[in-house]
This record gives sequence, structure tokens and C-alpha cells, in this order.
Amino acid sequence: MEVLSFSSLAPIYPELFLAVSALFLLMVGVLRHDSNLRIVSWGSVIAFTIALFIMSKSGVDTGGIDSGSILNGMFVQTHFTFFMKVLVIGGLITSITLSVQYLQQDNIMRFEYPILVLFSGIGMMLMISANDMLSLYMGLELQSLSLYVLATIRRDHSKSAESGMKYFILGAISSGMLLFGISLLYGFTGSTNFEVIGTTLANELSLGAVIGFIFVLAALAFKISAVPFHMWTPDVYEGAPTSVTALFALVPKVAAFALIIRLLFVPFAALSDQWFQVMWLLAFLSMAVGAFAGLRQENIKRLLAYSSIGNIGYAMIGIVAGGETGLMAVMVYLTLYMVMTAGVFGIILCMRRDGRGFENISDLAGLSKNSPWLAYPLAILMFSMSGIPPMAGFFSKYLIFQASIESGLYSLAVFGVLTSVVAAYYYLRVIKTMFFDDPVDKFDSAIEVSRKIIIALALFVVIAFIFNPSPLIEISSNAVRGLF
Amino acid sequence: MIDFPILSLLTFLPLIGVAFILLIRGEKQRVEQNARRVALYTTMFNFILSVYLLINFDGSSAEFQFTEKVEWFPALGLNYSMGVDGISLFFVILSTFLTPICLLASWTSIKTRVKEYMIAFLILETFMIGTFCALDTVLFYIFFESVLIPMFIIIGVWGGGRCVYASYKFFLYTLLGSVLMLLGIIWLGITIGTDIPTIIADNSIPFNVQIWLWLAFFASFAVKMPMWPVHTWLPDAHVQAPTAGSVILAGVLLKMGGYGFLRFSLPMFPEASEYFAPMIMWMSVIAIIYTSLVALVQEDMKKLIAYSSVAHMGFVTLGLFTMTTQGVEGGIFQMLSHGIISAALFLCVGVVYNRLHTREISRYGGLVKNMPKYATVFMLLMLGSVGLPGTSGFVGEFLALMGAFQVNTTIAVFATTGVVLGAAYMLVLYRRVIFGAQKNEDAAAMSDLTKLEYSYLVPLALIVLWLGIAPSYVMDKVSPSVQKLIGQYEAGLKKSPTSLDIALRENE
Amino acid sequence: MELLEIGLAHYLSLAAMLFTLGIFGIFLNRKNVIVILMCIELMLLAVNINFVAFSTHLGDMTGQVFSLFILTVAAAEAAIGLAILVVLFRTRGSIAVEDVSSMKG
Amino acid sequence: MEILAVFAPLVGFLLAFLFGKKMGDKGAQLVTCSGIIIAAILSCVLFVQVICGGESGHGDPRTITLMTWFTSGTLAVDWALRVDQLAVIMMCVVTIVSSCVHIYSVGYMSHDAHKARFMAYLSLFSFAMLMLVTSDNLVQLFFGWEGVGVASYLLIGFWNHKESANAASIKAFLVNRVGDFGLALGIFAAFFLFGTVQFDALFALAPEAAKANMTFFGYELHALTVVCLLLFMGAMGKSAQLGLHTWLPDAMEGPTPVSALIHAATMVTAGVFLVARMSPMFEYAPDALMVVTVVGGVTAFVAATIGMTQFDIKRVIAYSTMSQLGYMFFALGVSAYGAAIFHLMTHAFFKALLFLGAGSVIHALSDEQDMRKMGGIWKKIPTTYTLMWIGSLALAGVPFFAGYYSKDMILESAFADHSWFGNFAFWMGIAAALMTAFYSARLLFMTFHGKPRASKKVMDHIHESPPVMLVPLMILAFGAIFAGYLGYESFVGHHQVWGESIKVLPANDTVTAAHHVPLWVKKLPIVMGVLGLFLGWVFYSKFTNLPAIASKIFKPLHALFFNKWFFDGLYNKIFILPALWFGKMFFATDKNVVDSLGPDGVAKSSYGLGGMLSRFQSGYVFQYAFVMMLGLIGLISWFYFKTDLGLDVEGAE
Amino acid sequence: MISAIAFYLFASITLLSAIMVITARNPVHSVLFLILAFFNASGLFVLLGAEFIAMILVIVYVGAVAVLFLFVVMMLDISFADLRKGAMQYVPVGLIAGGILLFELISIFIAWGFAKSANDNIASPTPEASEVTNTEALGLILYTDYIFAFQVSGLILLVAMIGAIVLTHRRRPGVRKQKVADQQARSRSDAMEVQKVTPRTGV
Repeated sequence: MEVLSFSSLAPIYPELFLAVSALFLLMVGVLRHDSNLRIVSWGSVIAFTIALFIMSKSGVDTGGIDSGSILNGMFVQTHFTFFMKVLVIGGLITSITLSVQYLQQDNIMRFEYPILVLFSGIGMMLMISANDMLSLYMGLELQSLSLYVLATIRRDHSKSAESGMKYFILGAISSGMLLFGISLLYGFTGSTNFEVIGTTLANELSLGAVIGFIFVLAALAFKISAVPFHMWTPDVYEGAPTSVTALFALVPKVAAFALIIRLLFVPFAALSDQWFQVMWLLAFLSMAVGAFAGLRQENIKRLLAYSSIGNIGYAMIGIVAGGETGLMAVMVYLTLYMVMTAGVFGIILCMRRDGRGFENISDLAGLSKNSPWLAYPLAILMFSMSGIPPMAGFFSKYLIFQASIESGLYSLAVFGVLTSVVAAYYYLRVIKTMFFDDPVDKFDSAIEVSRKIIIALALFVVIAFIFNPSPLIEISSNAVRGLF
Repeated sequence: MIDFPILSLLTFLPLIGVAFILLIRGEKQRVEQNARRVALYTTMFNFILSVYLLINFDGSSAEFQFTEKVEWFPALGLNYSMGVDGISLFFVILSTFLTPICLLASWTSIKTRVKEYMIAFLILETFMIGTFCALDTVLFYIFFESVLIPMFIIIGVWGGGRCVYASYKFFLYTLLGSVLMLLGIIWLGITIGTDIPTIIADNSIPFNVQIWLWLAFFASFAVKMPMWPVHTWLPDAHVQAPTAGSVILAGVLLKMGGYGFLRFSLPMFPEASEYFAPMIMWMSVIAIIYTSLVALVQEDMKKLIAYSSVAHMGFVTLGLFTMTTQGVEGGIFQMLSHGIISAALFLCVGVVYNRLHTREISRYGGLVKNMPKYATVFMLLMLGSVGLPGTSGFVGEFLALMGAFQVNTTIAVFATTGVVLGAAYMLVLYRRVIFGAQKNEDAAAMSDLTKLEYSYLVPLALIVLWLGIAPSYVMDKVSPSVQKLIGQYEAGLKKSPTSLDIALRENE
Repeated sequence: MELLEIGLAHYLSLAAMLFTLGIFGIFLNRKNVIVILMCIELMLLAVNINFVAFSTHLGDMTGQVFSLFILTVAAAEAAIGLAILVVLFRTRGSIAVEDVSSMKG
Repeated sequence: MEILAVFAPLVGFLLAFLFGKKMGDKGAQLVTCSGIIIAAILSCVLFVQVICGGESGHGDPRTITLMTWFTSGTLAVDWALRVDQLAVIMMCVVTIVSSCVHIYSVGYMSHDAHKARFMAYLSLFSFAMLMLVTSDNLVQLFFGWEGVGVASYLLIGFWNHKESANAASIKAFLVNRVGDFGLALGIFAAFFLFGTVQFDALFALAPEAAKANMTFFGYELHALTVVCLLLFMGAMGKSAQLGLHTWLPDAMEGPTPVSALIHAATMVTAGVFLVARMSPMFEYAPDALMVVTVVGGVTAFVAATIGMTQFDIKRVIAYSTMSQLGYMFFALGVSAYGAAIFHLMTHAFFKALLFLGAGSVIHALSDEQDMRKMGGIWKKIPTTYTLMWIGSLALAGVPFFAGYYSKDMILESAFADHSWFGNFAFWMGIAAALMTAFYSARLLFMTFHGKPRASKKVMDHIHESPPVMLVPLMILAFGAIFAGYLGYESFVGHHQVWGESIKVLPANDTVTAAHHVPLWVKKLPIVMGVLGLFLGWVFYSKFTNLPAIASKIFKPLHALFFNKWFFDGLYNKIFILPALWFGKMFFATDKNVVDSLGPDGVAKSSYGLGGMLSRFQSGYVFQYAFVMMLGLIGLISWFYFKTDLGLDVEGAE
Repeated sequence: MISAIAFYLFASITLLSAIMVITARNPVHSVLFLILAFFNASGLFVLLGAEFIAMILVIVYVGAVAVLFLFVVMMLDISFADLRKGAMQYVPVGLIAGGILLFELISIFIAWGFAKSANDNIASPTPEASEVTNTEALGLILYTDYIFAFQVSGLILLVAMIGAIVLTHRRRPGVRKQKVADQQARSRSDAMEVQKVTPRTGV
């Protein structure tokens, strides 16, 4: 048994730091009664920023980010996890920044909110770095439990409670499936460690292990809301407070995606024939449902839920395609999707009239006349989401389809582009409402600077990506290379 | 030659105009006026620049000229690569020429959201020029597809009654076609590369793959063109779009389809083109006859002209896929000529629409009494559309049909009936609008062309005549590139006669 | 397999039955949400049986440790589930499953 | 000089059209008239040069290339003026008649509001016609061809407030377009066959090409015949041959000078000119010549029958024109090109004279065209009356008038062809000659003699036309009397001037043969002409109730003639109504089939699918769980039942 | 033999009570059957030699979690109702689906085999029961090899606590609480006022 030393824990410093700061901020929140929300929020933003800094340092010290597993093989850090964690932390910072004003306006003055976001963030980071079924499970649960609470946090609001309930029940079922699958894998291989499972499965395969693997995959498909495990998504997106929806849309899926990628390419690499079929089907169904079911939506949050389902479908094409190009495409796709979603939610959070929030697409009517500074960015983001050049969204789709064609997945690629046309309809509908319809009343114009910055940044990335897309692509392919 | 990146300048100059417009501040009236002016000056300057391009163009060379190549997306091997040859040159000129005219045409008729309108047109111009200059497939696609955005906005915001339906239909329909092309482009990018000259020079694509790629590209270009039976978006889009929108749509956007056939389908997939040529030609014939007959019974002026556009584009595809010198050159010339004539016809409709706010043919009549100048200009354009020798409409149509005759006489005979039908619907339109008794008082009270309207209609009319009488100025510059294209096409066919022969035999 | 010789398969089959019952209970149940929570507990119990059975038959403690953690997390989960339930009851006055459907489409 | 001769009318047109308002009516009239008169004078000068010039004195044909029109591959088309014998004769005819009409119009249109425009159109027409006759290749010919079509469209519809005029103008343009459809195809076929459209090159290659076959419309046919027939189709349209003739009578809606210029003297003869011009090709396509002959013969006959029954004075003359064009065509068909052109020239004079004379009558009767409302006016307008008689006699082929020489020549040539179609044409021509004389007389007697049938008010206003109208008439009358005699030798006689411009194979030289036909053949037309005139006098002057009786006796026949052999109704039913029906049907198809299967249908079904999917999202958590479970069970079952999994299912070991 | 009988006894009672959990009309009964199932399951665990887990199941689960369920059921005062009509239409489909799943799982489990290398993969072998007790053996690895998971579970419990408080704790305005600081900060002058009371006049 190795001796546990503090310095050997270097890869996990960021998580440790975040845990400590969570406890500290919790105390701050309890002791400072007035205006604690703002302090804790900005405190957690700072904590995340510092964690980011620590993380980058930890790579620099060891001369590279790839390190062996620590803590009895539970935790691992690679280029890939590094990249994904940066993405997750970025998303979390964004989501907290976006939520501050919203929480005040909607009178959800709970300082626990950022704390829970912090905890869920720790959970996601642990998930990404997990190298053992046990640490995977613990990380996943830490994340999920925090998110269940966050979805319900507007407790005087029946929709919020309902969404929390649905999310909780279905999430619990999915973790039941996950555990059942893990138990079968454990039973077959005698281990819970990723690498050991991987080598064992590579040597020998049995139906029991495949069934176990399917249980695990199904549970994770729930986390990324791939069809048919997507049913929670629209309801939860709609019911949860908008800032929480923004969080849902931005981060957990990315983390779960990272987890799936690690699982598929480390322990389940030997099962590639099997997961190819499963992911193919899930990608296909997700694209279809994401495109078609979105056509009928009136609530913009619900619409974005379906949009996210569809987008997950596209991202999964990249996984199905596999290989360096495929995964690189997935990473770029997720990154850009996150950026666009951040921008979109930044704007949706501004949909307020006389102090009340609005969520229906029809409430956007004539926005281009009333608030052009919201309407034009939203329009650009929507065009980007539907994959129209020259916006960034086009490139992410381009990379995905490139990967799929490179691996000969023609039918998936064709179906993908066709559903993207269908989906373009509902993005256009938003634009149509803003630009073609007659204006109703003005939106409230008081928008916090921080939110403006986020919208502006998202917009900048979406527009300027065309000029220099290479860095992101290079970083992504770098990150992916470690997986093989 | 020119030693600065003139094509990039041409492409992105309008964006500078956009930046200026965005900077304008002040009271509404002045802002609008200044926005108009800035936009007009920008596009005018761009036009002058394009004339400079034209002057410096070496007409005897078939190579791409003024090429620029900058590494843009090294991770994926994409380059920012621009260049024009004889085929694309005039489409660039057409774009730069029509944009200021569009702005002039909207000078007074657009009263709401002027600033945005001008910006939309400037951005549109950038994308249009880019489409014709791009020498990288992905770059081409980006420009090609981006056009949808400003056009969608233009139709939807400043359009007429059912503009929402029309703009959706336009956007989604063309998008549907294009995305399939995107897959084709990606396939090419993986196997050969994204550099258009390289792909053209490479003729290693096997026939069975060519078939699929050809179909993918066809999906895009056929819709854009639009060919029968995927043409139905066009009448709707035209009818609902504001005048200038229709002008650009008919004048430039439709040509992107034909340009695509020339740049992609024909030289890159010669065997597949040969295989599908009969199908295309029959589709063109159907388009010519079918849409001409439909045009004959229209009650809406714009719809009539829109349907006539489909018919005229039928001549274009017919000509292009003959792969004879006459056919291809005729197709190209027909596109240019149609770009001018249909644009001008839409402007003519716009003139009366601005006065009476209806496009219904029966609401007019006897305009020659109160609007003789208008009647004259309209007459000239109408005759151009009919394809009267001496106008630009004749040369293209004639050459395209001549090309078709050399390939298949039956097709040529059917296609030539379009000449009769084309005359029928245009004459009937002209008669009902311009001639006859003045049934409607308000129509009879309309005033003749204003100076502004003159300023954009007369140049168009003169060009119609000029291109009809001395088309060789254009044709001579186009010709070397067409010869090269045909050479490549034939070389591609000779490469492996067996595969195509087998397919053709099976087809029989 | 002899019926009286209790092997791994017996435990696994029992776990499978419990798991299936848990799932079945979730979509059969219309009465109230709390029973669904209990069904989830049943599923987790099935998983635990699996883990412990494997642990014994492999002679490995990992399975037992795993089930220990599952118990811990399940407790936390139950706490949060019940808390959400209480919130739901407060806003709705009902926890009937069929009443929890204001959002759809 | 050639350039000026052709382009002077264009200059006139441009000046009058663009600056008509500024110059005023007088200015416009001056400009256009001087333009055409310059052209006429220069044409005459050219005539002398080309026919009698040159070193040998036997002609000096020339071609002047102005500029390249367009080139495409091997196809090279120039703007060029080919002034050879045939062209120069046509130029003279065109410019002289046109000058007369221009001058006449100054008077005739004196009450119209748009004099400048009218004059401009006339000049435009003249220019296009000159371009046509001087073209040096088929495409430029097509330019002139369509140009005259447009000018005629503009002129027929000149009174554009009249619905009937608009309808007639469109009809004229469209029917001509049908012909042009053939002409265009002919040009394509010629290019396909010869690789050029330039006349000299075409003619040089024609003998060679006579052996070639080509696939046309799925049939393997003799190539030259195809080319010639297609070209002839164009000629049929322009020259109102049976089948494509329906526009010509309707075209009488235009002002009378237009009828005279376009629909009698010049444009309608373009078809004749075309076939004559293409004679080196037609000569090698005997089947095509046969078709030309038959069509011409039938046209001559049918048009004459209709002409006997019409009441509109201008329509009668129009049908007469059509009939005369039939003569010209069967002359062409029997290779008597010279005779055809000869008749073309004489006909131009006397038919223009008739039209302008009729115009004068109409003018006098305050725009009355119906002969039933005329009568008894010969004393009031004696000059017109005399001139009309001259025209009619020439038309009827009464000896020593112009028509006598040319028409006889044609009939003799047809007879001399000694082929079945030549004979057919001959007898058709003879019958038509009788009828021609008959309706000429009918026209004269109904219009000028008998009791006045016009209202008193109109009768009071009858007056002789002004000199500006009468002088051109007199010039034309001069032509109508003497042109035949003067031209006989050089056109069809022993000293023909054609040079290289017309080619007749020795075997087909019917013109020479025509000089040696039996005497009865030579005399029969004269007899018929005189007989016809006499019958006309009997029917319409002596026993005025005879026509009614005759029409009763031959009721079906009369109905057929009176209704113009039902061509209009037939075309309406076969072409126009179906076209509109198809248009409406296709338009509906666009909405109901193309759209509803295409975008709308896809959108609708997508929307439906979306609705189905969102109904599925019922809001019930147990259903969500159920779906998840179904997904899970589905996946598990997939792998469970997939035997070719490549896995060792336990127990199989 | 005895262990077999014990297994069948425990297993059948577990299954029966599980069925009762999902079919009982009264939620209180459901909870009680759940407790019964837990008890029997812990019996099974004992049979498997996992005594510690068995005890935990009884103490933590029955003692805390199940009682919490009971508490909530009572607190919310839920009226029990019959299966509603709509529910029955799902039963057949559910039965079929569940049956298929069960069939597949059991048929796989009956033929269950470990991977050949499974025994080499073992991370922490079970020590001999004679040397170390089950509890001790767990204790030996729980705080060493699994320290990471242990710490994270602490975080999870913290989140659960925060969550439960956030969701259910309500600050009622009328509630009196002891405020130590306030009590300490009180001075005599705040609390008391000495008044001179003149006789027969009242305060």
C-alpha cells in the first residue's frame, strides 16, 4: 500500500481546493445574513477561477498534464480530463455569473445556490477524472444530488418542484441502472478499475459483461439526455428556474459526455463493435427527436431542451465515428455548443417585462425593434445553432460530418444534415418572431454588466471563430491523443 | 495585372460600409439618409473597383486570375483561396452592378428600418461576391450558404403579406439542398482536398462515387437554380420579397446554381454529368414548357416573372449540360442576360407597385397613356425577356438551344417551343398592364417614371441592348475558360470509357 | 444446478427479480410518488445483493465496500427525494403521480 | 454607302422615337421620311452598281462586314451587309414602297395623337427589313426576321387602346413566333450539318451535304430536306402560308399604311425572299421543294375562296395578299425563283397601291371598313377610284399591267415543271386567278358603285384625300402598271441579272422552260382574269341579288369560306384553350402536387411527427420511466437475441 | 441444507414483501413491507458472510431511512386510493416488458461465469474469516484504499443535508428562538426601568 502524501495528491488539488472553499463559503453564507447571495456567488466564481489556475499549474510542474492514476487508481488526470475540466469550470463560472441577477430578480435569495453549484462542479470534475467505477459513481451522485436540489430550489413554485421531482425519480432510476451494470461488470471481471476492466474485456467477452455495459451506457445516456433516455429534459428545462436551466444546458452534459468518452475508449474499448451499434442508434434517435419534437414547442426553454437533445445526437456522431478526428470534432462541438448556449441563455434571462420573466417564444415578438441589442445577438446565435455559415456553429457541424464521412458513416451523415434542416425551422422561428412579428412591450433594460460581458464573449466567439479556428482544433486534438 | 488583393477587397469592402453605417448616430431622419448614402457609395465604389478588375482581366487566358491563397484552417487543410476566371468574372460584375441598383430602387420605397436594410444588402453583396470568387470548396460553401441569412431577413422583414411562409420556404428549401452538397464537399475534402483547381484537375474519382457526389451537388444547385420540380419556392419568395430582394434573388442568387454546375458538377464529375445529362435536359425541357404555361395564367405580375425565371433557367441548364461550346457559353450568357433582364423586370413591377401597392395584373391597364416612358422601358425589357434578337436575351437562349440541337434534336424541338410560349406570356402581361383601356382610375392617375427610377432602369435597358448587339465583349472573355472546361470534361470522359459505357448500356 | 445447492445464480436471479419488480413498480404506480421512491430503494437493494454475492464468490472485499457506499449514497438520495417530495406536496397539496404533469409536450 | 442605305432608317427611328416630343410631329415626320428616302435613293444607286456595275458589267455583288456579333466555338456570327443582286432588288422594293408609305402616312395619320411614334415604328420596320434582306448569315437574317416581327407587332397594336388591335398584334407576333420556331430550328440544323451559318459557306457545302442524313426527332431523315423544311416553316409563318396564316387578316386592325407596307409589300414577302436566298440549299432538297409547291398552291386557292366572301375591305385585300403569296411559293417550289421574286416586286407595288387606296377610301368614309356600308362614292373620290382600278387590274392579271407578266410567268413555270405537284399548283393557280379577278371586281363594285349605303352624315363628309396621300399612290400606280413590263427581261427573261445570288440546277430550270409552254397555258390566265372580272360585274353590279342566291345554294361551301375554313376556331380549340387549361392545371399541380409532396408536404408531416412526439411527452413520470425502460430492454434484447454477436454465450463453452 | 432453506425463506419473503410494497393500497403498509424486505435481505447478507453490511442495512436503512419514509408518509397525511383506471392499461405491457427483461437477465445469470483472469484482478482479497472479522476487514481497506470514496461520500451527505435544509426549512416570522448574543448583550438599563410609584395613584 502506498503512503498517502500531500504532494502525491497534486492532480486533485483543484478539487480539494474547491471543496475547502465550498465549506468556507458555506460558513460565510450562514454568518452573513444580508447580501450573502452576492458574496457567495462571486466567492464561488473566484474559487473556480483559482481552481482553474491551480489546475494549469499542476500541469506545468510535472512537465505535462498526463499523470498516472492516484488514490488507489481512483483518480486520473490526462490532457483529455484537463480540457474537459476547463470546459466544465468555464461553464460553471458562466452559469453562476448569469444567475446572480436572475436570482435577485426572481427572489430566490438562497446563498446555498452557488454552494450547490460548487458541489455539483466538484462532482463533475471527479466524474471526468474517475478511473474506477466507484469514483465514477460517487462523482456522479455528488453532481446529481446537487442538481436535483437546484432544480427544485424555487420551492414556492410548483413547476420547479415538479421538475425537481421528475429529475430526481428518473435520475435515481438511471443511477440504479448504472449500479446494476457496474455490479455485472464487477462480477465478470472481478474489478472496478477502468484499466483492469479494459484489459479483461479485451481478453475475454461474455454476454453478461455486454449486458452490464449496456446498463452503464443507458444510465449515462440519461445524463446526456440521449433518446430514448431523454424524457426528463424538456420538463426539467421548462420547470427549473431559468438560471438552473442554463446550468443544465451548459455543464452536466459536457461532463457526462467526457465520462462516456473515457468509458468507451478505456474500459470498453474492446466492446467497440457493440457500443458502435448502440451509439449509432442513440445518435440517430436523438437527432430525429431533437429535430421533430422541437417543431411544436412554444416555450423557449423547452425548445432549447429539444435543441440540446438534437445537438447531443450530432455530438454522438463524432463518437460513433471514433478516431482522433471524431473525438476532436466532439470536443470542438461541445465547446462551441456551450459557448452558444451561454449566449442564448444570457439573452433569455433578460426576457423580463415589468419585473416579470417570460418564457414563451411569442414574448419575443418584435424584439428587434424594442431591444435590437438583444435581438441581433440572439439571431446570430440562433443562426449559429442551426449551423449556418459563417457562424461557429457551422464549423462544429462541419467537423462532425467530416469525421462521420471519414469513417464511412454516410447514412448517419445524411440523416444528420437532414434533421439539421428540420431543426433550422425552429431556430428560424425564434428569429422570425423577433424580426417579423409586431412588437409587444419593451423588455426591461437593466442588464447587469457581467451578463453583458458573457453575451458579448459568446457572440465574439461565434462570429470570430471563422477567422482563426485552429487553436481550438489543435488543443482538442492534443487532448484526444492521450485517449489512444 | 493588379498587385493588391483586389478580390478580397471587392468581397469585404461592403463590410466596411456596414461598419460605417453602424457608426452613424443622430436623429432618425438623418441617420436613415446617411445610411442610404453610405451604402450607395460603398456599392458604387465596389462597382467601380469591379470594372477595374474587368479591365485588368486577361481575356485570353483560361486560368484563374488575381488568385490569393492564405492558409486559413491548417488543421483541416482549408485555405482562404480566391480567384476568378472567365466564367466567374461576369457574375462578380453582375453582383456589384446590381447591388447599387437595388439600393437605388429602395431609396424611397423602404421606409422602415432603413439602417438594417442597407446593412443586409451590403452583407449580402459580400457573400455573393465571395461565392463567385472562392476557390476553396469550403470557403465557397460558406459564402454560398451565408447568403441565406440576409436574404431571409430581407424577405421576412420588408416583404409582403405571406412573407413568413415565403422566407421559411426559401430558407429551408435551399438549405436542404445545400447541406447535401456539404457532405459532398466533405467527401471531396477528405479524398482529394478542398482546392477547387486541384479537384478539377484530378479525375480519379470512380464513376459510382461520382454518381453520388453529383447527386449531392445537384440537390443544392437544382434547388438554387431552381429546376423543375424543385422550383416552387421561387414564385413565393419573389412575390413576397421587396422589389430589391426580388431583383437580387433573380439577378444573382439563381445564378449561383448555374455557377455551381459549371464549377463543380461538370468539371469534377464528368462521367456522372454525362450519365445524368439526358435527365437534366429533359427536366429543363419540362421546366421550360411547364412553367411557361403556368406563367401564362398568372394574375400576379411578380409571380409571372418568377415563373418565367424558372423557364429561363431551364434554358441555362439545358445549355450547360449539352457540354457543347455553344450550349455552355449560351447557358452562361443566358444567366448574365437573365440577371439583367429579370432584375429590370422586377424593378419595373416595383415601379408600379410603389404607386398602387398591388401586383395584381387586372388592377392595371392602359398605362401607356399616363406612363409612356415606363411603357417604353418595359417594352424593351419585355422584348429582351422574349428573346428578341438584338437584345441580350436572344444570344443566350439561341446558343443554348443550338447546343442542345447538336446533342439531341428531340429535346431541342421541345425546348424551342419555349420561345413561342415565352413570347405568349410576356406579351399577354404587357398587353394587360400597359395597353388596353384604362379601367382603373387610380392606375390611370399614376405618374410616369421619376428621375430616380430612370437612373436605374435606363442603364439596365442599355445593357440589355448592348449585350444583345455586341455580346462578343463578354463572350470572348468567357470563351477560353469554357474551352478549358470542355477540355477537362472530355479528358475526364476518356479516362475510363468502360464504366460509363456500361452504365449507359444498362440504362438502355 | 441443484435446487438445494445455493450458488451465485440464485442470488443473482433474486436480485434480477427485485430489480425488475422495482422497475415494474415505478410505472405501475399511480398512487403517489413516495411509493416510487420505495421502488428505487428496492432496485438499490437488488444491486446490493448482486455486489455482495459477487464479492463472496470472488473472495473480494471490493464488492462489499461498494455496497457500503451505495447504502450511504442511497440514504442521502432518500433524504433529498423526500425533501423534494415535501416541497411538491406543499406547492400542490397532492403527491399523486398523475397530478405531477403540468409540464408536457 | 451600303451602311447608310441600311442604317438611315434606324437613325430616323432613333431620332423620332427618343426626341419625338422635342422635335414635334413635323420634325419627326421630316426625319423619318428623309431617312427612308435617303435609303431609297441609295438603294437605287446600289441597284445600278450591283446589277450593272463591276468590271464585266454583269454585276458587282459585295459584302461588308461591320463587326463581330458573337462567336462561340466554331459558330461565328458577324454583323454584315451582303449586297448582291437579290438583296439589292429587295432593298429597292422595300425602300421605295416604304418611302411611299411614309409619305402617305403623313397625311393618313394627320389626326392621330402619336404621329412621331408611328413614323418611328415605320422606320424601325424598314431598318429591320433591310437588315433582313442584306444579311450575310442566317442569324442576322433571324435578327431582321424577328425585328420586322416586332415592328409589325408594334404597328398592328398601334392603336393600343383598342382591345381588338392588341389581340391582333399579339396573335401576329405569336403565330410568327411559331414560324420562327421552325426557322430557329432550321438554323440550328444548318449549323449542326454545316458547322457554319454564313451563307457563302453554306451554299458551297450544300452539294456535298445533299448526301447526308441526320437524326431528327428520332427519325433518320435526309438532312438537307430537314433543314429546308424547317426554314420553310419560318417562311410560312412570316408569309402567312396556310396553317400559319391566321394572323394576317387580323393584322388589318393596324392603321392602313401599316397594312400596305408590312402586310402586303414587304414583311410578308420575307418568306419568299428566304426561300429564294436559300435556293442553293433548296435545290438539293427536292422533297422540300415539293412541300413548298403544294403549300403554296393550296394557300393560293384557299385564300382566294375566303377572299370572295369577306366584307371588310382590308380583309379582302389581305386574303388576296395571302393568295398571291401562295403563287410566289409555288413558283419557288418549282425552282422558278426569279419568277417568284418578280411577282414579289410587282405585287409589292399593286398591293401597296390597293391597300393605300383602300386606306384612302376608309379615310374618306370616316374610318369605315365594311364594304356593305359603302357604295356609290366613285364620283366623289375619282382619283382614288382610278388608282384602285389600276391596282385591281394588275392584281387580276389583266394584260400589260404588272401582275400579268409575273403571274403568267409563275403559272407557266409551274406547268413547265412537269411534275405532279407542278401541275397541281398550276391548276390551283388557275382557279385562284379566276377567283382573284372575281373578288377584285366585287370589291370595286361594292365599294364604289351602286347605291350609297353609308349614313348621310358620313356621305356628306366624303372628300378626296390630300396630295400627300395621293402622290405616293401615283408612284405606286406607276409601278403597278409598268413594273412588269420593265422587269420581265431582267427577272425571268433571257437576260437575267441574278448572278450567283440564286442558284437553279439545270434540271430544274423551269423559268427557261416556261418560255416554251403551249399557248393555251399562256392564255388561260388571261381568260380567267377577264372572266372573273366579268362575273364580278354580273354579281355585284348587274344582278345584285345573285350573291345572296348563290350563297344560299352553296350554303355549306359559303359557310366554310365565310368562316375562313374554321382555322381560327380550330386553333383556338387545339392550341390556345388547351394551353390555358394546361397552364391552370400545372399551376394547380404546383400547389397541390409539387408543393404538397415537396416542401409543404414534408413540412406538414414533420409537423405531424413533431406533434406525435410531443404527445408522447405526456408529462407523466411513469411514462418517462417506461420509455427509458423500453429503450434499455430493447438494447439488451438486441444483443441478447443477436446470435452473430461474436461473443461466447456462457454455456456454449 | 439449512442454508438452502434459509435462503429460500429469506428470498421468498423478500420477494413477496417487494410485491406488496408496490401493490399495497396504503403507503404506510408499503413502508412496512419495505422494512420487512430489508430485514430479510440482511438475512441473505448474513448467509453470504457479509455481516457488517447486514447490520448496516438493519441499522441505517431500517432504523433511519425507512423510518424517515414512514415519517414523511404520516406527515403528509396522504389519503390512500385505489389503482386508478388508467393504470391497468399499462400492466400488460409492463408485464411483458418486465418479463422479457427478467427472462434475459436470469438466463444470463444461470450461465454466469467469471472471466478467467477475474481472480487475478481482485484488488482486496477477503481475508480468512478466522483471522479477521468481516467488519475488521472492511475497516482495514475503507480508510486506506477507499479513502477517496469515503471522503466524497462525506461531501454527498453534506450536500444531502444542505439540500434538505434548503428545500424544507422555512423561516417563520413568528417563531421565537433563543438568541444568545442578544441575551448577552442586554444590559440592565434596557431591560428594566425603575419607577417610583406613588401610592394610590397607580402606574
